Amino acid sequence: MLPYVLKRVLSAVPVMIIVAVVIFALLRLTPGDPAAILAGNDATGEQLAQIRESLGLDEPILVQLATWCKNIISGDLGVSLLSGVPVTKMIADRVGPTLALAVGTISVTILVAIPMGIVAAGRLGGYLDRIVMALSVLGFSVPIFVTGYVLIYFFSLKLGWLPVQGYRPPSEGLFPFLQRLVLPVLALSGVYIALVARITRSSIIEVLGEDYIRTARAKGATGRRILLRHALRNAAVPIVTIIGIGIASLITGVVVTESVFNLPGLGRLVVEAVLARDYPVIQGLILLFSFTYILINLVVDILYTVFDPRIRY
Amino acid sequence: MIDDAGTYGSPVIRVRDLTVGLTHGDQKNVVENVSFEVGPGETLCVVGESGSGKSVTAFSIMGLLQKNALEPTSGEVFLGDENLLQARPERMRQLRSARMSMVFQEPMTALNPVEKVGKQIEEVLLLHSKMGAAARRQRTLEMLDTVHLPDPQRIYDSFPHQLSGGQRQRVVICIALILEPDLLIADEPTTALDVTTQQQILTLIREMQERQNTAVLFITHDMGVVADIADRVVVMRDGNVVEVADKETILRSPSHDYTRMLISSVPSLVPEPRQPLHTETVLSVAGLNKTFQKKRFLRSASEIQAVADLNLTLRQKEILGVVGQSGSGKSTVARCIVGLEEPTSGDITICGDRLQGARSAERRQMRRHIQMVFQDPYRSLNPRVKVGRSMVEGSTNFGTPHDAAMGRAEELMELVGLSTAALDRYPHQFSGGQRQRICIARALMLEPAVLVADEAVSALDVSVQEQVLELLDEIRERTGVGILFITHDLRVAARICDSIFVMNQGRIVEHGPAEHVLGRPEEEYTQKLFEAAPGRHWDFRNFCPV
Amino acid sequence: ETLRVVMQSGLRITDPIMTTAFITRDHGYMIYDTLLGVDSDFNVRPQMADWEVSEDEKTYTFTLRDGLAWHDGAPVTAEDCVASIKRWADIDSTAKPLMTMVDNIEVVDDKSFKVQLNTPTTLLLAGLSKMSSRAPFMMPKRIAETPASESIDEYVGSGPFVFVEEEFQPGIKVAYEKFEEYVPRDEPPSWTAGGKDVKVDRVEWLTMPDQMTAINALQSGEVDFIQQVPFDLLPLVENASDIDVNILDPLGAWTYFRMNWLHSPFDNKLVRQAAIAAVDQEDVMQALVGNPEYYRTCAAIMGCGNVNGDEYGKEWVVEGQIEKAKSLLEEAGYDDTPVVIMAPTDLAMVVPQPIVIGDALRKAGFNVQMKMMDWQTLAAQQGNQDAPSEGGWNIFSTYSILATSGDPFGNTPLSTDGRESWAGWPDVPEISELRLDYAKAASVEEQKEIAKRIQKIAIDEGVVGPLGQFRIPAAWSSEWSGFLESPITLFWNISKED
Amino acid sequence: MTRRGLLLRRLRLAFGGGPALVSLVILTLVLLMAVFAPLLATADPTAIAPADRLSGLTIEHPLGTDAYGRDVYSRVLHGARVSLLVGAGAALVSVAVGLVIGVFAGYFRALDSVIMRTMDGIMAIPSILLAIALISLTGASLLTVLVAITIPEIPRVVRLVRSVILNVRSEAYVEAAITLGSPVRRILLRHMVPNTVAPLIVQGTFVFASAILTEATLSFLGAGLPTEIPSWGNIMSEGRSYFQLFPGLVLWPGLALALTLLSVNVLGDVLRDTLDPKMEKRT
Ligand SMILES: Nc1ncnc2c1ncn2[C@@H]1O[C@H](COP(=O)(O)OP(=O)(O)OP(=O)(O)O)[C@@H](O)[C@H]1O
Ligand SMILES: Nc1ncnc2c1ncn2[C@@H]1O[C@H](COP(=O)(O)OP(=O)(O)OP(=O)(O)O)[C@@H](O)[C@H]1O
Ligand SMILES: [Mg+2]
Ligand SMILES: [Mg+2]
Repeated sequence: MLPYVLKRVLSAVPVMIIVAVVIFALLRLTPGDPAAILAGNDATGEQLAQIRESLGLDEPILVQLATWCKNIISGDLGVSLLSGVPVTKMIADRVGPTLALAVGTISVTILVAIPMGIVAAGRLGGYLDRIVMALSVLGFSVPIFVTGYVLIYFFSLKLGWLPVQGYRPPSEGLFPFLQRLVLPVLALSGVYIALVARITRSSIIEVLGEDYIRTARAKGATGRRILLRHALRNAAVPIVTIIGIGIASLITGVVVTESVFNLPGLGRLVVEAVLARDYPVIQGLILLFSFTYILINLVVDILYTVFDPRIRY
Repeated sequence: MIDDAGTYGSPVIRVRDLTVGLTHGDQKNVVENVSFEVGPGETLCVVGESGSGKSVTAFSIMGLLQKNALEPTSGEVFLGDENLLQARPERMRQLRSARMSMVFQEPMTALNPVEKVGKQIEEVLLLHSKMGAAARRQRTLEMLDTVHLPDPQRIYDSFPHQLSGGQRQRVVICIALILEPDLLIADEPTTALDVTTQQQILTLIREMQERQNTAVLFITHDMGVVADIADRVVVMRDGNVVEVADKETILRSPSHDYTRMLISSVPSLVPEPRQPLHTETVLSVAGLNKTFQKKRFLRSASEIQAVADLNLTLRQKEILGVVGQSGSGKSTVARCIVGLEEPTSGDITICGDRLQGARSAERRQMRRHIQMVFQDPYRSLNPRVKVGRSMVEGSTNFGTPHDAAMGRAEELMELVGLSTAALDRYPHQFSGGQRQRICIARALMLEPAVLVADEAVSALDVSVQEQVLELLDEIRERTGVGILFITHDLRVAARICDSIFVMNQGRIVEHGPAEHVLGRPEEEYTQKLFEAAPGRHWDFRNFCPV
Repeated sequence: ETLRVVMQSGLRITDPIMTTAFITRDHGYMIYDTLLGVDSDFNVRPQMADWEVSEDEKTYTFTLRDGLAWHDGAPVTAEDCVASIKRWADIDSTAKPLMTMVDNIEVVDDKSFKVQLNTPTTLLLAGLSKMSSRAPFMMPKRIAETPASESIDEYVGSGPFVFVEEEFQPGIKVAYEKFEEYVPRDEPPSWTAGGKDVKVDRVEWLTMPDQMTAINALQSGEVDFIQQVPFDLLPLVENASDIDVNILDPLGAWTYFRMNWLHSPFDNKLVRQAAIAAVDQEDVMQALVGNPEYYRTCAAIMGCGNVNGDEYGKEWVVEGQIEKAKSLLEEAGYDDTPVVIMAPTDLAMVVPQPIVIGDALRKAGFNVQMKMMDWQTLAAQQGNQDAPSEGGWNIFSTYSILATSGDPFGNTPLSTDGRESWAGWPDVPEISELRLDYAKAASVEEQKEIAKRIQKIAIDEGVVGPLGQFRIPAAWSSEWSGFLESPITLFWNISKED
Repeated sequence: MTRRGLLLRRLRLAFGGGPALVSLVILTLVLLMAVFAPLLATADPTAIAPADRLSGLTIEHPLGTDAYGRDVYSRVLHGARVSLLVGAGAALVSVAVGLVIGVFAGYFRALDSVIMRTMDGIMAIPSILLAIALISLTGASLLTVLVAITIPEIPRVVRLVRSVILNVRSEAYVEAAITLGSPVRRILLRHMVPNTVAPLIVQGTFVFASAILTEATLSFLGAGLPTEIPSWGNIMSEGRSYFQLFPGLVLWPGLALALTLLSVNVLGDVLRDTLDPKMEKRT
């Protein structure tokens, strides 16, 4: 196992290099000049050139790339072009809300979607199946921002149960932290609940056709036991896969959720940084994302071995 | 109808006029008016061609018919004095495993792959008894010991994929028998296993049966097995019972034509004497080695020597049999020869041209002289492509115009006994035997000098098997093709081969003319193989013991 | 007491001299102070310093008032101020013409310094009291010595609030604490002049990417003040009993569109006039604002309501005159050259203009191509002098606040030095000359006269197409009072009622 | 029963049951709506009339007007065109490109790890970043949005195709084709690629749905389609500030979107249940 993990982590390096270079190229190709943003409306060409020089943006792209890579190796992600705050600090400041949102969403998804999928598969073709599937499909049919507005309108404005927006770190008390997390998590989980419930259902249905399920029935096991003990664990691999992909593709949803609920997270930071052409911040973030993505894949692959003893690395 | 159940006490299971139909559609019933009974300690074998309703009957008894597809429409099934067709699902669950249990055909898939086998056996105890955890474990370990599994502790903690096929089947038997049920249904429990393992499993079932006085309903298509273990036999065809009688009657003097045909199709273990051939050599293999490497990170790769130092020559018109246990390397030899696998070392010469060292374009040209028929008739034709197009694919690859190729395809279809109209149909519109004939015809399209047939008849029932074997025999006479015939079935080998190579662990242990190898095996391995062949005391063709 | 505020955009750039971003300017007014201020009658008033002017109007002596201190405790000295002025003068657009008239700036003693001019000009006081966008904020000398092309990295001012650096999250949140040692002037507050008397302990600026969230948060009491309520959302707060909605910026902003003089078809005066004629200000204002309470149409480049606001050309600048536009186009021999309109997608205040312009131009017979992009791309593209067919542009639209548009220097579109000037690059030497005359004009009347001439030339030449004026209301919880009317959002004088 | 017959019967079964049939009807209606939008629309969906803004429901404007005074009904109709186009475009392109790359990765083992690592890399780039970058490069258009949505979907298709190809590599009929001397092209096209069709149809419906949603999300973030090109996504995101006052601006396109996606998803499920041979065995 350990050598495998090592190997995977090593093979992450080329991926991250690819991503870094692609992003670097993409960013430098896009028009938009952080110097112009910094200088504001009435700056002269000469002033812009000076600013570019002081930011190091006047160097050839390859030199910039090399400098950046060199700094990365020594653990330095640079500073924001606009605010001068170190990128590591910016990320550290804003990783909390995103992490909370992501973890919350995944937990809620798992807690809700898997039972939904199991129930639907167990009642294949029945009313419960139809209702559960219709619900989960609905979750897949409404944009997150609409869900978000509706939730705020009812739970915060009409009922006054929950705050509209904002984030409190857990260090300031668990209750305020959770209170502000409920709605964003609900809004964001909709899509994933839909996805995971459907995959759970279809994987379980698939497993239910396997020979060992017949063996279990021949043993006299109840339908419930067959679903929970035999089918679910065998269906775990595709479910875990889809959850993994879900986490990896969470980011667009996170951006919207963070905007609607004003969570100061990484999702917003990406958009802000891209719109402001704050190159070091974008690059730092993408590096973080690709690393996270690789990590998630690794965790997923390791989970495979937990759920399926046949898989060994 | 003969009712000798008396000798075994009152029947454990009585099936009366059982009819099973499809839930949807108005096709004819899958099983119709089937009746039989099995007494305690008795073994009733159910035989019949594939699709004749054997499994459906078994599933009806267990209440495991696929919902929404099949349902019993009339008749009754009594376990003791309880009508199972009327029992509530609740009750059926209680009865399963406790009073009746079933062993399935595929040991590879019958066990839950993600749970330790010990736990899977224990589950039965958990569901049907009030034993404590320790007692359950104890009982399970005992049971593992009873079925002669080595080191029960280790097996208990193993996952199915860590066990061999035979071991897995024993685990399944443990599950079926741990509660000492009155009835054991075994649906082709040994078909997937090689002969030696098969024999062990059969012995085991017999042993358990004697100990627990179980009634055994044994489904098989292997007449050899019937000859070895049956007390009475049910012959089924097309969902109907053709004949029920005790074993002796069935084997010696079957009253029904179908039974007679079925039994006489079973090839004899004793090869007919054949003239030695002195034709040209079409294929020679010298010093063939094939090792598979499992790459492992940061550790030395582990190697499997699948074929070691193998030499053989095949002459024109010759049928050369390769036999051996499962995993002995037969398929690997075949795949190396046809070029699906690259040998680690060794020379393969086809019609005098050395394959090794040739450039890839030349190789492709040489390869057309050597064609292959695969084991599984259902999977070796692309289901999405019409038979005709499959047939001409090879020829057109080598530049024959489409029309000319079609002409040849039509000839070959006639040769293998199919109408030319078949060319315009899809594979699923043919039976397994017909498909295998199509595959043979396809292989002949390129007019090969060598035909490699890897278990080409293993998936077919005896009657169909016989037809295909006859076809092969005829073809080699007519076209002079040399056939490398791979099988694990000694009867088939004896029926058709001129000479036999016996393989064990990648090596040839014995070879020579069929009469010699099968008649007077010299090597211990061959003898063991021979002894394990079921029903070897019976000469089916002549309806009498050997 | 903490005042929680939703600002229009997020503070990211913290150097108010380097950038012209409004949010950074507002930030500047929190932690820095200015030498001079402007009151609501547009009079220049002393703030940190008072001044004396010599007989020949060429020597100004500024003297710092007592009690001024930096947030780090050091006293404010004349040296600090001179350094700050120099840094500002290095980069600011008003300062540029001014500096041609300045011979030198020298420190007299700790408390005073002298500015020596070569010609008398009003620009010196106008510049030093400049409210926006680059107000000359005073910083300690060591910070002010940072080159103007580099961001400062230490935030020490002498203003009424102290920047809480540890809590600063760019784009998310800025916290300010009351600077206890700050001594406000005695006069009542009036715009950037008068006493900056802070009555809260702390002000927190939050940024909400979605305006709807801000309104919701104000309704549920999670924030106290919204700097700018989007017009769309006004009805949500207007009728709420516990929320006050009011216009704090009495001048507001004006929006306009700019044509690219370098390339066809807008290298032709008639075509420019046609475009200006085609667009109907009422349409633009309806789409942008909706409620007439908050907008007015106006043809004056220097702002209706401003001293210099002359409305020459009203009949065709304000009203959409498609027929006139068509005949102008015909006269010009417009050959269907595509007109590329850059349209932003993400900044609510400038999204509707290009859409209405595009619609009007199409009706007038222009061949219109909309090019949608995010605002930052647009801002960067502005400077692109390439032909529209090669990635350049023909039209874009933006807005400026009226407080700084009232004179030909602060008014960005009125720079007309061809390729040297601001995006659009109009080449009208007459206006450039008139601007210099304006700087040297002796009286307000004379200035007004010059402004009038500039207005006429600018409209006739099609330097800029005014689209109307609007004022953006702010909203706050009724518990709070003391919000000051001013073109810049100011946070002193505010307190919570009991 | 024959293979085809079975398939047909299963399809009939699936559509005999209500939801699938209803979905099919809805989807057909939406499709008709899209195709005949110019005929059905009562006004030019881009013609602005600021004086008429936010009119509420009137005879002239059955679903009211938006903030520019454009007719919401006509916009929603035309929005169907664009949204369906975005969905179908993303689905088709990602499937087509993913298929080619996936086949290469699956068949030519030497390329596998290079391709798959690159795909991993692409997967790590969020579509919002791509969208904004592309928009700054070329201006917002249907094409930029399509590309931004499609590229991140490609790696998922590649993975799927690759796994199918890896599976059929060892099918007997593929090996048979090899021994018959078939060239690689024929082996791929005739024997391997057809196996990817069923899973790709399912994946395609999934991409279709998620592309339409992503387009809405991009519009929300200001990186979507220009407002000149009405799509359900940008109608909703433009109308969202009137969510409490004129809910129709979000409601109508939202309803159309939800119904369409609901139908597509249901159909996707039905297709999967019907086409996936593994589903045959379910008990
Ligand atoms: N779930 C099902 N749905 C429809 N038809 C079925 C189903 N299961 C079995 N059948 C049909 O019932 C008939 C009998 O099948 P059964 O499995 O009992 O045959 P068998 O005698 O066990 O054959 P084999 O020796 O191949 O196992 C076949 O024609 C088969 O096609
Ligand atoms: N691709 C492969 N990779 C690794 N090991 C393999 C591979 N193919 C075959 N082997 C191993 O080589 C040995 C010989 O296998 P082969 O399939 O030739 O046996 P066989 O005699 O055909 O058996 P069977 O009768 O079960 O078909 C076995 O131990 C098998 O596990
Ligand atoms: Mg069977
Ligand atoms: Mg084999």
